[in-house]
Amino acid sequence: MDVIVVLEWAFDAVLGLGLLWLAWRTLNSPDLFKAIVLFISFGLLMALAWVRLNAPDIALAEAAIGAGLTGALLLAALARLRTTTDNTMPAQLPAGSWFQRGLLIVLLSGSAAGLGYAVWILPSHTSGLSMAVTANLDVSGARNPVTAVLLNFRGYDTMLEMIVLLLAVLGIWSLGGLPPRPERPAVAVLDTFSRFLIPVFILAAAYLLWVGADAPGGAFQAGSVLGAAGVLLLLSGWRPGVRLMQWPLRLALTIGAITFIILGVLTLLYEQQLLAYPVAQAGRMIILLESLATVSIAVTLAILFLGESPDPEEKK
Amino acid sequence: MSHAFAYALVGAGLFLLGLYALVAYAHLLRKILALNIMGSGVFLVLVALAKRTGDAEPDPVPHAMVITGIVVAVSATALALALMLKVSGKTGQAVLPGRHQD
Amino acid sequence: MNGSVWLPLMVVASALLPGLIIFCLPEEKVRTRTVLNLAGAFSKIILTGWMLWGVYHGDRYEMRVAFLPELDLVLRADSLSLLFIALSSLLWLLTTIYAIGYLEGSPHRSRFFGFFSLCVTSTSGVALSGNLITFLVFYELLTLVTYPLVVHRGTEAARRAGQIYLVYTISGGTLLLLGTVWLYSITGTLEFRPQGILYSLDGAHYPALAAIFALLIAGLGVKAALVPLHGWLPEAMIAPAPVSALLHAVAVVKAGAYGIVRVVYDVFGIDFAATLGVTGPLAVLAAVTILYGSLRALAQDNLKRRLAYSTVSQVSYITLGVAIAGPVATIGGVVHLVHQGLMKITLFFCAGNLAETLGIHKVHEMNGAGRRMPWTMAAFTIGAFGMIGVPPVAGFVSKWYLGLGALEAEAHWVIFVLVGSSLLNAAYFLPVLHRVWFRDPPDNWPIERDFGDKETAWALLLPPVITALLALLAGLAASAWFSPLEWVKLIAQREFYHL
Amino acid sequence: MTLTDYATACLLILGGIFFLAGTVGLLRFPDVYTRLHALTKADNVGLGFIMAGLVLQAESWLAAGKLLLIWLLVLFASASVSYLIARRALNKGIRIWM
Amino acid sequence: MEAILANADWGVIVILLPLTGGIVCFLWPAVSKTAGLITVAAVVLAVAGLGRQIMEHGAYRHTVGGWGAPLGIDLFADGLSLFMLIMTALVGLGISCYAKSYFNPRDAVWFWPVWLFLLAALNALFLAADIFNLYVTLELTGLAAVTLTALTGRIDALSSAMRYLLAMLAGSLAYLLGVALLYHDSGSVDIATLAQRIEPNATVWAALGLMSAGLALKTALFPLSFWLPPAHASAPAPVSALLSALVVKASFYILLRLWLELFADFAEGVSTLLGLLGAAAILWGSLQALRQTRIKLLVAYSTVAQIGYLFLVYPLASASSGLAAGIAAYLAFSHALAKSAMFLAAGNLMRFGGHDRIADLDRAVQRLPLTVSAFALAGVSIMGLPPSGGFTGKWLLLDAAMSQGRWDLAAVMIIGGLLAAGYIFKVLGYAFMQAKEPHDARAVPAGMEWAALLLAVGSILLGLMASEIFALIHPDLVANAGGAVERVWTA
Repeated sequence: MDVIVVLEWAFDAVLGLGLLWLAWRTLNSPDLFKAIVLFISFGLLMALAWVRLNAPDIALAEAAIGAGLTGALLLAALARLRTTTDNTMPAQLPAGSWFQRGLLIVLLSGSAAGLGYAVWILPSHTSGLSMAVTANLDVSGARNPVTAVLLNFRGYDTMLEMIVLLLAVLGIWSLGGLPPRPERPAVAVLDTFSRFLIPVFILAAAYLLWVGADAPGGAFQAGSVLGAAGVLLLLSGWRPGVRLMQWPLRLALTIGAITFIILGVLTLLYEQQLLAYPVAQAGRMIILLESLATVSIAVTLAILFLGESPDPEEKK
Repeated sequence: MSHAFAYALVGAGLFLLGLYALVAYAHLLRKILALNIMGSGVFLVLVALAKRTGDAEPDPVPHAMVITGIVVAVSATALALALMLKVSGKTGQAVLPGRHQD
Repeated sequence: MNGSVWLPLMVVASALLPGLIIFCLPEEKVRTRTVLNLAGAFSKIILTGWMLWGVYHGDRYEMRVAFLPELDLVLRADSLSLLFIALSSLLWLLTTIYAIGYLEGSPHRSRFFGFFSLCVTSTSGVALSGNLITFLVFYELLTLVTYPLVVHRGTEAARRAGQIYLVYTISGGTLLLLGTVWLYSITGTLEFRPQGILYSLDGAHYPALAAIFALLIAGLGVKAALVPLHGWLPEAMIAPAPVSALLHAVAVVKAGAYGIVRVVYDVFGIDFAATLGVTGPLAVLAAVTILYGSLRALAQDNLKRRLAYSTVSQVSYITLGVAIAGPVATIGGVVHLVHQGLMKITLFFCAGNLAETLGIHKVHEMNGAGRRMPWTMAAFTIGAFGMIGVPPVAGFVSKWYLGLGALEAEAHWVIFVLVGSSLLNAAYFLPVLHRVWFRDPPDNWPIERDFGDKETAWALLLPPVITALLALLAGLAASAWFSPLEWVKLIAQREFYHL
Repeated sequence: MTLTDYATACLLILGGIFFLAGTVGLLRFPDVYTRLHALTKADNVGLGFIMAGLVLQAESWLAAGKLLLIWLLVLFASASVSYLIARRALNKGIRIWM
Repeated sequence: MEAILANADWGVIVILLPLTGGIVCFLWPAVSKTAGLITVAAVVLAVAGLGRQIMEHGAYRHTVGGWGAPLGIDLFADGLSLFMLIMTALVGLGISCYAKSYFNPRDAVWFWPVWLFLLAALNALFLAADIFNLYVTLELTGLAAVTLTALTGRIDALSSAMRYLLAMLAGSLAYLLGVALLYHDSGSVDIATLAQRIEPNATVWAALGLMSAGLALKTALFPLSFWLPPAHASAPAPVSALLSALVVKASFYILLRLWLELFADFAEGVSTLLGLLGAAAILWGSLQALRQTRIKLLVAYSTVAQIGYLFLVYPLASASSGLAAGIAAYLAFSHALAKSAMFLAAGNLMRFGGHDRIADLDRAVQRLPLTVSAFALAGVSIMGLPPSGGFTGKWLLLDAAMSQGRWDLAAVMIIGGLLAAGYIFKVLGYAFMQAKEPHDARAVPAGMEWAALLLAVGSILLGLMASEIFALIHPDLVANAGGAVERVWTA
């Protein structure tokens, strides 16, 4: 047993220090491309940390969104950035004088000590709200506690979350969309690769969605896997048709939020409480919400990656 | 289960590291990276300390919060990257013109 | 009872409503605007007369509206406020007539008359304020609505003058605010009451109260043009003549002086103020202002500037009378509120006539003006004699009571101030009168506008003649029951003998 | 520990060695093509050994099947991606180390 | 009908309405202007309904999902929240009427949905009783605000939106870290529950510091105000109005709420610091405003200064926190009305002359009298001259400062008022003058002039309604955690 404990500690120590080291290298490496690659590795290590912390739901979300999609977004942005900026300026240009940076370091070191102490004195054993969650899990309509919190106990947060996603799209579109990414010649292998992988992605998303009620997984994870499928499609050169970019796209982007609102109004009318599902229907409602939210999340993520405005005239 | 605390401390460290880079580096892409790392640090604190339940399953509420937070982070990152590209498209540089910190 | 609540409000509204309607009128609706102006002015006179009658017979007019938590806006008509209201209603009517003539054909008259009416509104509010917060509200309002009048011409010089005006008045208002809040934090009330609101306070507060007195007087002293806070007044001369008339005789300067009277009588109480030892310094300040203003007036060649410095000097008679702290001196000071108004407005109307008709702005250009404009210059002469204190013009009555009051209060040095100032007044007015009547006119005037066989337009001539006659009448019939003097005696009785 | 456990341990250690070798190669090899070679060794063979080790411990056929699927997926993905990387490197004109 | 109106759950409706409206605008861009205006008007009515319920039955609480805090999320509104909701609805309506004529069709398509989402976020924020839910609403507010800032696509707007976004995200993350610490210290994110459990220890102090710093950054408290002037100056006029009037108030409200319910008892040192920074903000912001040569930057720096006034309530709150909250809310409302009117007026002047250089206003008084009146009336409130909301607020603040012998704060307020008069009249003085080279002017739609004027008149009238308003924010209606649960009322 002791060996295991020591190994666990060693693993945690390596992981923790690795995280800090990777973060530092990400922020400090002179080459931006390297920085992004390091950031993606950082994300994968974070996923590992989530697993160590018994948070498989987050590990899935982190791997798919935190490392995967954010990484793709960053790389795509870098590629576009290189077409617009002059490369003469060093990417590492520090802001502010050395004195200011020194002052900052002193300040932050002080904060670090304070923050560390603040964390350290917390009681070493507490259950938070887990008792309350467990007690109400049976009537929540989901057996995975995280899903129960996300879609039921704190479903209102998730409803607003759908609007956050929508706002990101609105923000990018209102800027007139992004310049198209530099064209690359089509690659046969990539094409085949996508053709094979996309059904797998869809299958995986469906599985994550379905299993989410009982085990790690759910709308956000499924949505991000589906979104990744979309990204892959876009990478291999596929573009949605103009007609698809209008109404169907807008509907897909909002369907999650719309479902939340409709369910909200219905529950308000029949249960007098916003998003209070009747116990008998709770499971079904959660599945409905999750499936439609998955569609919105997936489409939103793919659109964020595409970054182009739906209106052809908008491309300045 | 005090390795929960160790992870929480790492999280605090990541937050401050990101904050330092956010202020100290001018390049916008680096600032965006810094924000993401700050976010990861905060998430780590939230989730690590949720594991102080002894042998029982960790507290699921912070887990749900972090999933929410990750989605916010990716949305904000996408918007920030788009803005950065627009700024650099107009100025040819991915830094903020004229620091208004005076 | 029902009428008594609304009357003070109606007095304020009688100027406010025409003003607001005039803002909305298009520029070319001259007739409508004139009718509105005159209707407002006449209705105000009628309402004032009604209230005078009532107050004389012991009625109370008071209106209260909730304003701040535990602080009301109060409009109340007592004998002092009616004195000021009566003056302002009368002079508003005359100034309006004058302004209609003066601004004929010039641009932006809607704006001008709108703000003009608002200016009178604020003055009425100042006059009718029943507590310090209400006073403060209307006092600041007065600052705001006179600014557009000062910068009315829209030139760079006007903008500068406006800026100077604001620097002084807004700083003054701020000091007043500070004093008011401080007072409120000590007393918890700001009502104007005979004998003041402070006599029951603990002695520990006395230093603070003295400081508050200084703040309030400094705040009010800016508008009352007490030295060294008078700097804005000569600069504001850039404004059109009716505005100067209004600023000097009715609204701004008077609001300051009136405020000093209120603060000394109804906030501190004259007895308490004397106990506190703040009246002496105030009297000295007033005396200094009187002499300084006169000295500066001597050196001015610009006629309106000379009159402005004269105002600095004359308004402080009011403060002096109040600060001497005796019933007789009070009569002299408070009655000067009316007398100075009548005389100074006459002088400004005449200065405006000279500028408008002959293009005269400087004293040295006035040679022989009496022959060209005999009526105007006759009115000017009456006003100037009044300022010097020549009997039987109203100014003499004021100085007489001030002198008596000083003797009664055994403040003998005041006599020297009065004599000195009268000599100085003579020294800066008599040479002007000599030029006007005994020197030959130049071959041609700077500008000459033709009014047929009249010396100038009716609307320009009538107001100064009327005000000159009124100034004469106030002196001649000083003991008649309708005279300002009698009314002021009533006020003094109520303050000093607690009637 | 049973015989399967020993077998698992051996397979895992073997897989670990491949990963280690692959990582060393990734860090030490001179150019992108050779590094890719090292990486694919780790992914394909190393992961294969580890999967094999884990399959021995699987509680059901279903779980074993899933593990196998994961391996196949990774094989496929790493093959495609290595190809894409190498191709891009060639297009960019990165010379092969000789 | 009467019964339905009386029993409808208006608190939820004021959140759902603009959400729905925003989605409608997104799905059918062609009708976005109409849908937007109808939605905002409906929100005003719904807030009125909520107000009536709160006046009759006391504080409002809605347990979302029926779980109840701390497991679920509660919505909660007392007099203070209601007051902020009223502010948002009324000012929002005024700005919407303005925006109707302001935007070209290309921008309108984006403005309306984002503005409605912003409105939903603000309403949700003022109704939130849960610090994590507040984080989500804060993020929504921030993203919407940044999007609106960048709407013109001009370079200054883009770079200030970028800076704004970075500041917003950093602030949110600091706040979220504070939330994390509080949750792990006390096991709840519900404010009322936290209030019962919270005890001053290092963790709570760290949370307090992080949350205050994050929120101060979002509220642009000096010296964290670097992002505000460029953002507010470069955004389109109605957006500047929204940002200055409402968005900065949102994070301020959270700070105030946390302070009232959680931190006031033990964190006096921090409140002194906040007051000090507020005082510095007044002086620095006013001086900067005085230096500006462009109207919009001047007005933006004025916002920095006016935010300072809001923070002066913290050091004065020790005597009576209920009253201090009332004063802060009142100041926030009067600033919202006045500052929105000013930005809208500035927008009119820009539309009219094609620029916002103060020295070239060129007889705007005659040519654009309603707009200049709006600017002047709003200016009266900003300067704190009577009668206006600004005056009443400043009076109350001065009274509190003097009663507690805080001469330093009183002096700062007085100086701030004088400087404000300086920069307001700087604009007005030039508005009377003729420019050296008169330039042609473009027509300004009447609706835009009237919207600005009505908001400005509102800022004046507010000064005459102080007693009614303080009855609304009366301490009985302001919840303090212990008693909050007893006054729970649901439809």
